[in-house]
Amino acid sequence: MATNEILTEDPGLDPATGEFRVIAPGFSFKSVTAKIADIVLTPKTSLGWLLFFAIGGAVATLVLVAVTWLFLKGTGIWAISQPVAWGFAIINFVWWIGIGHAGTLISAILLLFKQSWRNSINRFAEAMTIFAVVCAGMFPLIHVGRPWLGYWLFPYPNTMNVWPQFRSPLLWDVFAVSTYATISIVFWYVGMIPDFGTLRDRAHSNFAKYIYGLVALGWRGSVRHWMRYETASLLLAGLATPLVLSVHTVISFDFAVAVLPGWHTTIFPPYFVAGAVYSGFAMVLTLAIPLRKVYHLEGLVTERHIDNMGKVMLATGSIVAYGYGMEVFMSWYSASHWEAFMMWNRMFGPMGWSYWVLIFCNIAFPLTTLWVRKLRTNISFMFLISIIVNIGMWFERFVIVVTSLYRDFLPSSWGTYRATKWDYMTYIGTMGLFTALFLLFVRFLPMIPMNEIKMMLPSAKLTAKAEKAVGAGD
Amino acid sequence: MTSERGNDMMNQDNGMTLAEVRAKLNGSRGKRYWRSIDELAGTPEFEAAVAREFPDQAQEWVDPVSRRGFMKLMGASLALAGLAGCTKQPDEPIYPYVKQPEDLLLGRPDYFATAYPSPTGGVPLLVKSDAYRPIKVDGNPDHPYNLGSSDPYTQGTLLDLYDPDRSQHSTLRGERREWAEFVQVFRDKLIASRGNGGEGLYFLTSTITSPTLARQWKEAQAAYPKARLVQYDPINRDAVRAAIGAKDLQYDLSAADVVVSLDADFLSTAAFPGFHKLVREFVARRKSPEKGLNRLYVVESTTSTTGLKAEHRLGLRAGEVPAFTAALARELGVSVNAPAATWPDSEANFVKALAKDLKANAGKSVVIAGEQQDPSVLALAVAINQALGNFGKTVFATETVQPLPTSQTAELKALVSDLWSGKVDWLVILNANPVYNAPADLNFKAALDKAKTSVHLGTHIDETGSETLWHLSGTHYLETWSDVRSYDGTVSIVQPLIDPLYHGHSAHELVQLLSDEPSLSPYEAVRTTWRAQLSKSGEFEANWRKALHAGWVEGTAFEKGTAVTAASLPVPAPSSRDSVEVIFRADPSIYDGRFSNIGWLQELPKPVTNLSWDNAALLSGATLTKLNIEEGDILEVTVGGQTVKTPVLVVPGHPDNSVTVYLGYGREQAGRVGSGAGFNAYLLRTSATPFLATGAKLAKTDGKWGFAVTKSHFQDHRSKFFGGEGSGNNSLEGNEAETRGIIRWATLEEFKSNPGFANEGENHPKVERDVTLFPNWEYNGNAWGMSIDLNSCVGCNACIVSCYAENNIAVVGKQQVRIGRNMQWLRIDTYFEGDLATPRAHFQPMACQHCENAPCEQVCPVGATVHTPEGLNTMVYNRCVGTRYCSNNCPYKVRRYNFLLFSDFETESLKLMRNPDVSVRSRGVMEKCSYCVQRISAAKIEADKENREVRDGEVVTACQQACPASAITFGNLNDKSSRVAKLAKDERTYSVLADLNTRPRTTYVAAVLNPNPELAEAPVEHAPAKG
Amino acid sequence: MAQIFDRSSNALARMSLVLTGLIVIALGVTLDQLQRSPWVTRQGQRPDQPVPFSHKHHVQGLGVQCQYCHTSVEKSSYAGIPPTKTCMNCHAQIWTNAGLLEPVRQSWATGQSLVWTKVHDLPDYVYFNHSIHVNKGIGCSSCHGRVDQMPLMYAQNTLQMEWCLNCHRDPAKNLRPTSQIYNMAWEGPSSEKPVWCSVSDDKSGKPTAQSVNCVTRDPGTAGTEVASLNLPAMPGVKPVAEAAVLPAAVSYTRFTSQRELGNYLIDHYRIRKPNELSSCEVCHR
Amino acid sequence: MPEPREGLYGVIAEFETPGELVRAAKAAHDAGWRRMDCYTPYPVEEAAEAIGFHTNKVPLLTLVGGIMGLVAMFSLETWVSTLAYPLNIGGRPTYSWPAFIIPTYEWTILFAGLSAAFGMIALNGLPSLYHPLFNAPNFRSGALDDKFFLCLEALDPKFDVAETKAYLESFKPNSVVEVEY
Repeated sequence: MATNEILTEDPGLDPATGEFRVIAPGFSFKSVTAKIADIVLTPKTSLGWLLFFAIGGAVATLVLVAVTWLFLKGTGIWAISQPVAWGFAIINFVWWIGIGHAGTLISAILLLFKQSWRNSINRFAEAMTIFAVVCAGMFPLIHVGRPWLGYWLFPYPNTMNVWPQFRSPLLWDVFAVSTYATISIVFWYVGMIPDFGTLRDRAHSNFAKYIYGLVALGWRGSVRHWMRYETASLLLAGLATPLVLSVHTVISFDFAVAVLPGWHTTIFPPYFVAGAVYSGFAMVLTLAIPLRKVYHLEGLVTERHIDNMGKVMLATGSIVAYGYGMEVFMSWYSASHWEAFMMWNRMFGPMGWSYWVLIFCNIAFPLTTLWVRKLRTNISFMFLISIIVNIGMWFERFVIVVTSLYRDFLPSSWGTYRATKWDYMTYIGTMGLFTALFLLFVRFLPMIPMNEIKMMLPSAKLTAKAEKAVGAGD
Repeated sequence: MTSERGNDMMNQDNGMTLAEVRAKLNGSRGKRYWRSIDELAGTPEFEAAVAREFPDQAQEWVDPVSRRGFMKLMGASLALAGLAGCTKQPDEPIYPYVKQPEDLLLGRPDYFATAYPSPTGGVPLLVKSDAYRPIKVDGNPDHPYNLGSSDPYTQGTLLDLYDPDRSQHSTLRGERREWAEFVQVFRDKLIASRGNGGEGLYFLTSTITSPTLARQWKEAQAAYPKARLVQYDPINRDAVRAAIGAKDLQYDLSAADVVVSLDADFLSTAAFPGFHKLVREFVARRKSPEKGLNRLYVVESTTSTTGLKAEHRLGLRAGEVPAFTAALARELGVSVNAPAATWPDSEANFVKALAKDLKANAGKSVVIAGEQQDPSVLALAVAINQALGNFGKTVFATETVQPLPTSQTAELKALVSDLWSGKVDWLVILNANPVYNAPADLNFKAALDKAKTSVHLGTHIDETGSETLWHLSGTHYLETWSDVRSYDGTVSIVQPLIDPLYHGHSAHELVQLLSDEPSLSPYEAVRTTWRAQLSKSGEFEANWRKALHAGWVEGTAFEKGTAVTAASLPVPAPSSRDSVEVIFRADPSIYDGRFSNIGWLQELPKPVTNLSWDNAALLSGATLTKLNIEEGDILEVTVGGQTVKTPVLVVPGHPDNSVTVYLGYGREQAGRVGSGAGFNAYLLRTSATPFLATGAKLAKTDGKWGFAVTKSHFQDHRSKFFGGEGSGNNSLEGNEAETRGIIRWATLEEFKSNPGFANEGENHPKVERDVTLFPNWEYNGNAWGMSIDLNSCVGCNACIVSCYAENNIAVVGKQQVRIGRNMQWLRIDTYFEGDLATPRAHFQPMACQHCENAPCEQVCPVGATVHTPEGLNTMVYNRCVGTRYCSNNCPYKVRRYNFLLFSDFETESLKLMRNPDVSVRSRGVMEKCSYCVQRISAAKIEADKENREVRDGEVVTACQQACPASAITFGNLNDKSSRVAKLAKDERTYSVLADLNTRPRTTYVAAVLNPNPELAEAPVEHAPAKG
Repeated sequence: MAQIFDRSSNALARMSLVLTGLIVIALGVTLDQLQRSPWVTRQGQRPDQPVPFSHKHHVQGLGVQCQYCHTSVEKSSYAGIPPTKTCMNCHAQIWTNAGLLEPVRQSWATGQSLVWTKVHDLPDYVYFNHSIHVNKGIGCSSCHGRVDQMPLMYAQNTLQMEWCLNCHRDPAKNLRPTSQIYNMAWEGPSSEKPVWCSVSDDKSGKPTAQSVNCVTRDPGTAGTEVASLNLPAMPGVKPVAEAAVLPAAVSYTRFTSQRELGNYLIDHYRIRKPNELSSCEVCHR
Repeated sequence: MPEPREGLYGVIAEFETPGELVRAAKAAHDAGWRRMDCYTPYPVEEAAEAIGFHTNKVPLLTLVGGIMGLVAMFSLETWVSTLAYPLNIGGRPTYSWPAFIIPTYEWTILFAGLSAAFGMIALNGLPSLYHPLFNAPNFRSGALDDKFFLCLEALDPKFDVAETKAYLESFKPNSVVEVEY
């Protein structure tokens, strides 16, 4: 039994350590519940929310329009062509999936490492994961030429006696992404069950009571339930950790398994995972910074969180930088003409600009500034850097997908790539979709897990007397 | 560029009736299956500021989704899904014959011999017919002239037959009329003219190739002695007539060790008389370097594949070629009627070395002169050949292939002057389009108005057909009886493969109206012509059937003589090097414009430039720099007061201060495909200077033009640090092709010292079967493979067009080609080597390599592309969901994807043309070369029924069949006696990208060139030394 | 604070969870069955035809041979639908006034085709060849069923890919002697009805399919019953019927099961291996 | 799960702090109570210890699920590629086990994760939308907010309404309430 740990003081709570507090002082069980639940349960919807939701929704309709036109005409409305047969769709797919990774990382890996500061941000990070996976998952489906036959990628008994081809990384994607989406949703939902119970019990309108009651499944806080719940959460975290590592590994296989110079490289799995986390944390920051401001959650999402996320970005960004460096190194060290030409072309070919955008956004700017603690805790600066890294990571995928394809083995079939309005509409539209979904989440679901915050409050500590009573029983 | 007027006029005159008839035939006008009409029709305005690197997208918004509609498309696609969901196939009706023809076996094709009457001589054909629809045109393998080979034009004529824009009925002032009504009017006129001997009766026809038509005309001339016949083709042989009169020259390249071309592009297009035989004999001397090679010198103006194939190519301005020829003649001791010009060292050395080589090979050499050069070049070439003793050995003089040889430009001029002077009562234009292609100075369109009655007979209501009073719907050669001589003189009977699709009538019928038996059918007319010849030995009917079956009439080849007198013609002095000359040439794809509406040919990347859907002012890089313009800029070209606007394209090796323009573009009424493509170069062309104009002015004007060039043109600007030459003057592609071992070649000397050069050295990796992580897959039965001889390939594109026809490949239109979406399964990669000003090029046909370790297959998530037990990389269209991963992972980039709905599922006439053995691919599906799997399967089924193995040569791929150079060999690699297996073992055989271990089934035989050691090569190391 | 949900809601909630699961499973099973159902495949359906032509009457009743109408079945991919003339060969003399035959007479008079509805309709991307099947020992009834017992034509089988593969992966179960191709009642050998086969030694230049001789009566006792396939005349090939008259020299093997016979015929007809027969390009091009 | 029935479900005591709850629960458990439960707004491990709840079966279910996913996918892949329709894919062996690892891995996680989540829900007897405790007037207002409850159930043999109430009162809770079914 870990009774001693409970009695020892949580270092995160000790102002003597000099760390930022994970939670600002002064919160009680009651005030935590009120703070978080009331955002959801207030009958009044703020005008700002409505405005942003309307904007998000309007932008999301771009996807609708673009996809409708896509289904009518075919993938030829995009810029893809003969050498560059993959374009924005795959770039966006990888980008969104990468963003999703931070959520799972925060909720699962940091849970396993007992990083309790994660509690404040894990719920909406998970939500971000799910919505990012929704946006990402759309792309593989719509990017195929005959999307209405997409179900052929699933192994199901059919009259053709034909099965999917399990050597294809795209099929691995199907399994990895669908598993990732399923497990993320389950994890997210399981995490919310007790909070749904709280909302059910605090809701005023019958409708809210009924709906939250249904999804709470009748949760009543029995400690027996809690213990199974904790076990399941830990197990899910334990499963989600290898899963999240595998998902971007598998996505990197889409490229690494191919023969194409610039794709065919073994460094991709670690560098993709690190890149995913890098962009994911950037996106968490992009979301968290305005949210804490708007909903006055500075007490729950403190500078400590921002600082820690900055550190994670510094670490993952360095791995990414190492990846880039290793690519350059290998293109020389391998003495392979393919590699050398690919790297020359990537840097100095007609589309070389994209490489330098990526170097600036992912390496040059963030990795020089994030070392400075002052900047890491500067909210506006961190917001800026989160946007820059998001752009940089998009360009990373652009560089990988496009600049490897447009000049490959046979010089006779070199081509070029220029995105069409449909490409842009689809991409920007998914951002609207993401925003709209996220706003719905913020409005109707508890964005910070109440029970996990309560666990960290000082009042959750047992009194010595009670402890003695339990200890006597052992 | 063109104006909108013609089109508007067509709409006013013919709009209603056209629409009606199309509605009747097609049920609808048909959707715009090749490209948007708005781009095509009247408004050839230049696109604004489009950088070549970033071709913009087609405007899909503008393009309506068409009547097909979303649901219909989805439904069809779901049905394609193979009943995998809850979809049902619609009921399909069967229409059996009422009386089935006795000899028809439905489901199996028949083959009929006929011939394509090309203006330079007939191309004997064996046409594949499915249920009496001709579906594939190929050379007649038994015919001594072409031995089964063909060319892009001939291949393209199939689509011409089924062109939905063909004229569908006869008209009078645009109103629909029947043929009989015309016959009535014409007969009345004839009766009236009988008294005055047919005065005022004029016929204008394209070059007559049919002996029967010539005979019919002679009979008509006898009845109407004052009637006039004028033949005119813009690409004519007036120069030959001027130089040697009514004779033709034939060359026997199989006996020639040294071949010299004086601006004679005899390897690249069928526009050169005798093309098929010349190519065959030329490459036959290049297939076995161990037995020695011939050597080709080319002195040419505009860059052609002939020049790029040559060991030694000298680029001269077209106006300098006569003087150069004179210099050569003088060097060889031929008396020349011209002052000696002074030449720079390089040219002077070239003349010396060439003359020395020719002298050394007297009697074993050939000097071929281009027919679009000054007549003096032809005359001097004859004199040189005579001096070298080549006549009777490698050069022969024969009767001309034209039954009625004339000087066409002069005749046309006379006709126009008669028109203006009001002498022309009736002008009957047969299969010619002078309004479009007559020399600009004659202003034929205005002159035509002077004719009291004008008649046009043709397959299309073209620029001329819409100007004449009468338009008569003509027949395609596959619809009517006729005859034609091949260039060697052998007569082929042109037999129809199908009833006229639109009740057309042929020139034979019209000319026959002038005779005593006006209703004699073309069939009887042709029989009459050859009755005597075919009755020489044996019974006529039997011989006739034999001639039809075999495809030619025995014993009609010309006698090969030596008697020819070259006219003594003055050699024009070259114009000043600073004055700009304009060279006119037939377009390599659409010839003089007659093939404009054939999408296959329009979309064909032209040899050398790789340009499709357009023509351009072709310039040298130095001229471009001098003019301070860029590729794609618009240039105003002014010659003799006429000005056209044309975009600019650089051609490696083009002479400086010289502009080449291809004729045949800028048509206003070609049809949905050809109208509006390119600019009309005829507007610059005068009757005095049909092939070369001097003193042109070039001026840059506003705008940019986006070319559909299928291969990138980037120059190598890399510094030495990044692996480049550092000169900024070499083609990046060329360098990379060399470094990557894509193109491998050696000189004869190098080959002799190291026959295995193709598979040795750092840049020449070879397939190593033992290097593998997993066990090699065994192929025990048939193992299909292909071998392509790079020494033979002349880059003529015949294979590509053949592939179009055989495999139902879609035409996508200029916009789609520009963004890299052309659907050709086979392409000919051109890699330039050396300096941009004096390049050599290598042509490499590239289609699916059928890799044994296919990277594409491994990444397909649904197994839509898999390997068959015989080693084919097979593509199952109906299983494809369209992830395009296979294309990304294909190192050869030979996969083609239906980005949009490229195939035409609606136009009725095109449905008749399709090969029933190949699926028509819908949108969202990947496709690629299948090694003509339908032919393999058919051969296997026949072999299996007879319980035997498939014989070598039984499966012939479409590309192989068309190739005039026999560069492609296909067969079973496991059959050790097969030709392909032997070639696969050849030391020169290599695999492209062998270091990837994809193990392609298609291998290439490395080229070996035979340069003259006296003409120093650029010191480039092509092949590693032995060891 | 009161309960939000009724007492019954617990049972309801759990039941609906179970039900959801069951419905998903049921849906899957339904779809799986639906794609094989006659509604989709049209198996067993008799579409309206211009003339209610009875194969039963013509084949069983009158003994008209299959090839009389389907003339190209041995030579071409397409078996052939008879032209109106074939009908009129007889019906110009008999049943000349039958109302049912009015469309046939109309067609004959006007030259317009009779328009039948396809019963055995493969998708356009499937390339099926009748001749190779018929020449290699697949009988009509293996695919088309007992046509001689069908008053109106219907598809006996689904013609779905799985059905094709079923045989392409194991042709032995359907192979029969080529002499029995048109035998509608062929059921394969059994111990009651054995089959005797022999291979003629004279293989020079002759398709082995023709040198396999199979009989349904013991060749040791009585005269053999032989029907033959009309293969196109080939140089140096004697018609099978002639070869069959010389039974004495050859030794016959007796077969009492389809499996044994199938394997024997696979060897002697040189049927390709299952992996070759089920390779994609065999049917899709 | 017990079916809804008539009568008394039990008696609940509301505490202000987790410490009080744990003390009371421990005492009751020591006193021999077994049909009892604690209700807290967040997991209080000591409370579970106090009422003698030490282990649960969720990990076992997860393991079983994971093994099912692993076996199912790997055998599916092997069967499909080697038996159901063996095809030559780019010259690779039909049994390409390295490629099969990835879907297998994913399905292992998928099945394990679903087993963990649904196993937890099932073992907890959820959904149980109606529960007698919700009848207690103060339960829903506090149990998932800031209050801590101890429930002694009527099914326990030691249960007697008056005595139990008095027993709970001895722990000085905020309140003690009878709960009806």
